[in-house]
Amino acid sequence: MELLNQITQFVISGLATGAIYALIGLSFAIIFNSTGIINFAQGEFVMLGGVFTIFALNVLKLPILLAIVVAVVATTAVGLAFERLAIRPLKNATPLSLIIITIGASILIRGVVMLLWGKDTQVLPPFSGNTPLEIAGATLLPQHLWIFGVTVLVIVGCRIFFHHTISGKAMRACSFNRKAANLVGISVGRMVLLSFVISSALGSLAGVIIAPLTMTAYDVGVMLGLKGFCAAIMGGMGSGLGTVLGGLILGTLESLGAGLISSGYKDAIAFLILLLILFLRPQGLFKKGETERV
Amino acid sequence: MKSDKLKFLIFCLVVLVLPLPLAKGYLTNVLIFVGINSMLALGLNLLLGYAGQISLGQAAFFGLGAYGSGVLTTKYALDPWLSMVLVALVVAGFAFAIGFPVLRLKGHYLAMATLGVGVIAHIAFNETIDLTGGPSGLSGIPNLSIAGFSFDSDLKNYYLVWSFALVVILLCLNLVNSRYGRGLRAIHDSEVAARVMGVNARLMKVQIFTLSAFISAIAGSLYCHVMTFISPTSFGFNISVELLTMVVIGGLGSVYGSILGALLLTLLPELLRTFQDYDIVVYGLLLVCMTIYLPGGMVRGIPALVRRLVPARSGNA
Amino acid sequence: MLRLEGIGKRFGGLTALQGIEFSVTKGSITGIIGPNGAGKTTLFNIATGIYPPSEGKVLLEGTDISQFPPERRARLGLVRTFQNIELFGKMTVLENVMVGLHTQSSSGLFACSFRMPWQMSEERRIREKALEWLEFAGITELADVEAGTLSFGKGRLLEIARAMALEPKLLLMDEPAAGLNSRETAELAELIKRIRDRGVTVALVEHDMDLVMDICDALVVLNLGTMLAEGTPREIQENQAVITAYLGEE
Amino acid sequence: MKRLISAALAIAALLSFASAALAAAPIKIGALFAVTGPASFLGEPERNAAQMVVDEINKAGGIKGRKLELIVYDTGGDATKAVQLANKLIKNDNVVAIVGPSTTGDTMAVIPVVEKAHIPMVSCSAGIKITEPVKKYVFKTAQNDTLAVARIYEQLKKEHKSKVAILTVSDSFGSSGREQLKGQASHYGIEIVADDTYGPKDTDMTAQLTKIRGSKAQAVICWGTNPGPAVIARNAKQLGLTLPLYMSHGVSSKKFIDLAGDAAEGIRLPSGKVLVADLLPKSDKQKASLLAFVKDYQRHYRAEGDHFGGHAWDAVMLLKGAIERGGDTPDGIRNQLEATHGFAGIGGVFSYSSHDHAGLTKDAFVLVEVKKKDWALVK
Repeated sequence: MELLNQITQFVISGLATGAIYALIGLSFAIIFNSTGIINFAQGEFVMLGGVFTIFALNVLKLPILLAIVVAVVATTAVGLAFERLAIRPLKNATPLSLIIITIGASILIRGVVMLLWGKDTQVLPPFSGNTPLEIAGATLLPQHLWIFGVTVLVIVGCRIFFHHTISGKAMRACSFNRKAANLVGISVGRMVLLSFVISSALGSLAGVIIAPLTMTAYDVGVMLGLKGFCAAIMGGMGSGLGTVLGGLILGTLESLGAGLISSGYKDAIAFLILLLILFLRPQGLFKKGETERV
Repeated sequence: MKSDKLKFLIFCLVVLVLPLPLAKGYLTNVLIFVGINSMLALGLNLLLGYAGQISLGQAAFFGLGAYGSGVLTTKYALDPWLSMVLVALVVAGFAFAIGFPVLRLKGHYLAMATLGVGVIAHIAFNETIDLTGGPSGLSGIPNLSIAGFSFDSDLKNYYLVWSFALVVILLCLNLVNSRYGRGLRAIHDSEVAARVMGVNARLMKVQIFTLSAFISAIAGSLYCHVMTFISPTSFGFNISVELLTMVVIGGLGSVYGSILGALLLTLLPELLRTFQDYDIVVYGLLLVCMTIYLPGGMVRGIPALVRRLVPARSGNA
Repeated sequence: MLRLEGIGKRFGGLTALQGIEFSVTKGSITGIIGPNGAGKTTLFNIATGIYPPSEGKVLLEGTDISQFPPERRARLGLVRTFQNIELFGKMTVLENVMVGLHTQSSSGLFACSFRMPWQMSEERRIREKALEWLEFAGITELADVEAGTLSFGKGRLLEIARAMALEPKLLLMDEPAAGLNSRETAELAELIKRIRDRGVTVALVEHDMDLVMDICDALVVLNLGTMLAEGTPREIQENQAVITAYLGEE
Repeated sequence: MKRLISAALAIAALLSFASAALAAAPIKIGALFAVTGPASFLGEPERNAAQMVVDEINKAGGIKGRKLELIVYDTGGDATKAVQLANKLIKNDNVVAIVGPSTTGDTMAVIPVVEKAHIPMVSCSAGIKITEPVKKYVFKTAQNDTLAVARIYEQLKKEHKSKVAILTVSDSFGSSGREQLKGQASHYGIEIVADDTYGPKDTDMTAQLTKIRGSKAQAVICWGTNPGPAVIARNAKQLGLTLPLYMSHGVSSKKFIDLAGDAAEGIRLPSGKVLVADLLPKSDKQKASLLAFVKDYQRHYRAEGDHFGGHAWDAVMLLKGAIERGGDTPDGIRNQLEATHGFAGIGGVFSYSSHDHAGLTKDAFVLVEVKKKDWALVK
């Protein structure tokens, strides 16, 4: 009985952490899907969301809601600048040069934030209190519900955007075939820019809603970005829901691994499973196999 | 052909006399690490610059080499030279085994998989406390010695490390200008065409991955005997990224480029010290700007830049 | 020489090829023609092992090679060129051909890094051979040019020289005349004949009907992933089904 | 290109200025701190405090009329860099002594260098390996983890609690704490019933705490530095964990209370006395030093001086004392450092000897508890 109770708590905690990974994973997938770029600076957008909110709240003394809006807008501006200054000038971009340039940008963003706001960890007050909620013998914080809620909203939003709006369809077209999309009059450059805008906005939103739980500092982006990337890869880098499931599975595995096997090796367990997935199903867990055309 | 040999001889000469003017200065010490980093960068360059396969987990092989030698010589009192060979072979065997599934992946999947290998290795260094000393590190590793002659000063270690590095450089130069090297570059340019030309791409990728791991492990062994202390922070993800940066900044697919990259990045903190806290920003900026403006790296970029500037100037005059 | 038996290929739900069955006779030049989307390039990709067939067999001189990877087929003498020429762009023209001699040489990782004496002499032999093949294709003067900077026509010649360096038994050419002007096409026709005269069997996919009719001994016509007809150029020209499906449109 | 040249010229000019300033021949002390990187929570206050105390000394006329010059390098918490920079300090800058490094890893890496060069070093890191066995030229100011662990175990013994769960961070700070917690348990009759770890960047520790809740533990001891312990405090509150929660001296600063919020209430930890300087009785030998340090730090950096900064403050002050007594040669400084007796600093009252280069007793720590968002002494 005791063990069962524990396992419920592991799973619930894991799902809550997994939802964070899922949200970050989605922002990875959006850029990848319309540009083929893996943005290693994605974690930095998450960090910026939290840091900007705290700045707006504590220094500019804005009310929390306005602070969040300011943070998301500011991060989006950074994302836009990033695309303009680093991605666009890149001629004959190879996957390798893109990986390197986004790694460079992530170091740069981290460094600037460190200089401006210092190295201390900062905390954001929770949106709706700290009283734990009990579910099936396990406990959650109200903030977790915010995370679940926003994740669901984002999935629905993405679905609507990518399947029912012109811009969304155009972005999908770019992901299938850039040349063809260009031929039918879609401006690929605009779509790349748009994808960076959406993805940085999404990343910062994730950063804002998790900051009350995880706290934030200039260097939180690295690990969160890595985990989000894992989630996206597990989900096959594409399908919105796949990435979400990937995130939830990753979170649950980590939590179960830490609780039942060894807390020291929990990240190793997560990465080992990731490797197995890559070896056995490189197309992700939830995608049908495809043959590459030459 | 002749000029290649001459270049290498000149390079050897430079390496030989470089510490003389520096005498007892600390730069000799920095140059030891330039040597180690050169080997690591070269190992990665074979994989990345020649065969076109990315690895974000090189620090794992470096760390395995260092910890392998460190643990064998301190806990089991094995002969350092014997353990160096043993460890390098085991690490190469390990790379060969994981190479087949890992190198079937491409692009960012490959990046992720190699990164995963790096993360797992790093966690293992941290957690196997009885063996590695865990996060507080492993100390008391002996210096290398030959027949009673101990490599216990910076100058001695400099010549030790660089003789290894020069051998590695020579072998790499030979390799890339041969049938094998052409095969690798062919895989890089077009894997499909290479395979249709009868190049066994899968096997060659795994072989070069193995060689790269072997070189990294040797570098790791040297590192642990030079430092006499190792801790997991020296073998983390950031080190893999730093190695990647060396290769890219120096020039992908250029042996001397890797050495230039290693030299630059090892000295960079020295040069950036004037910027104090700003060094991390400068570092990031450099990486971004290099990728945009000098995609061929320093070895190709600087001559091109000079060519562009020189006629422009003579035009003005 | 090459025999295809009941080849079929599906991509997901899409059937690209079905029931393809024909042989390429030793010493001949066989043309494979058909409208766009007929599945000609897919057929080549299956023949050379870029991807496996969903059903059917590929036989080379009686050996079933359906499951062999491309590099193994290349060693058996089955070589191809590509529609959008696939050169090793960052290597020189000479080096490209030297890669073609990969199967004719054997020095491995160790021999190459330690510069064993036999490796050095093999390297010399490779270089000489490669120069011979450049001469064969008439591009000797381009030997030290980076392949990525070549014009389309010269690139095509290089690709052929590189393929010939493997000394293939069977050379598959995917639209060799695409993108060439009429003078270059005429030179190409001569080159292909010279290749046949060296005892290499040739199969080519081509849209240029004049070229096909000029050099081919036998033709296979594909349409929408199935075989439409097979025969000599003359027979095909008179085949009613082919005329309606394909030639009629021209 | 032109800009590059002018930048180079500017740097060259700067360098020549610097060398001109050397003509006044101040006493050069080197410092290695992890100002950036994962251990910057140590390195930054240490650098600040060291710079501050050197400035204060110089303002007061230096040591015997000679100014001190502090040359600070950032190791970034990377052992390789630490070794390079130690070499640079010794061979290029010709320092007579070194303060730091901040982390045990960096210190262990640098030890062979200073031992070979015969340069005294006063490390600011806590690892017990640094001074056990005693190395001729190596001293340290940070309290051994042993002492902090002893403080906690004594309290538990007093309360007749014998079963504890430990939760430590998987970096050098945590693993050193873990080693001590396990090593000393039997001595105090304490049994460790759960032994878990967490990663320095982890954001959720409910899994570990759930496991601990299921164990028979009567108290939880967590060993880590911000922000991990704050997350643990919050997670414990979320899970309704009612066991007494002990933290390490790694979080003994106001920052921890800010981060953990309400969840910090009732948490106990061993701390250097700096945290509760104004609460100390007048008889406390350290009180004067502590108050001076807190006041100076507040004035210089508008921030709360913590005991990490205190390690560097102590290190510089110990060197100052040694130089005053024994001159400015490395060996003279070393010998006088070893002769230090009863120096009341921030971390405690230091008395070095030829068989003890750590110099502190467990009196260096007091047990404090968070009450109403502030620290209170546990009597």
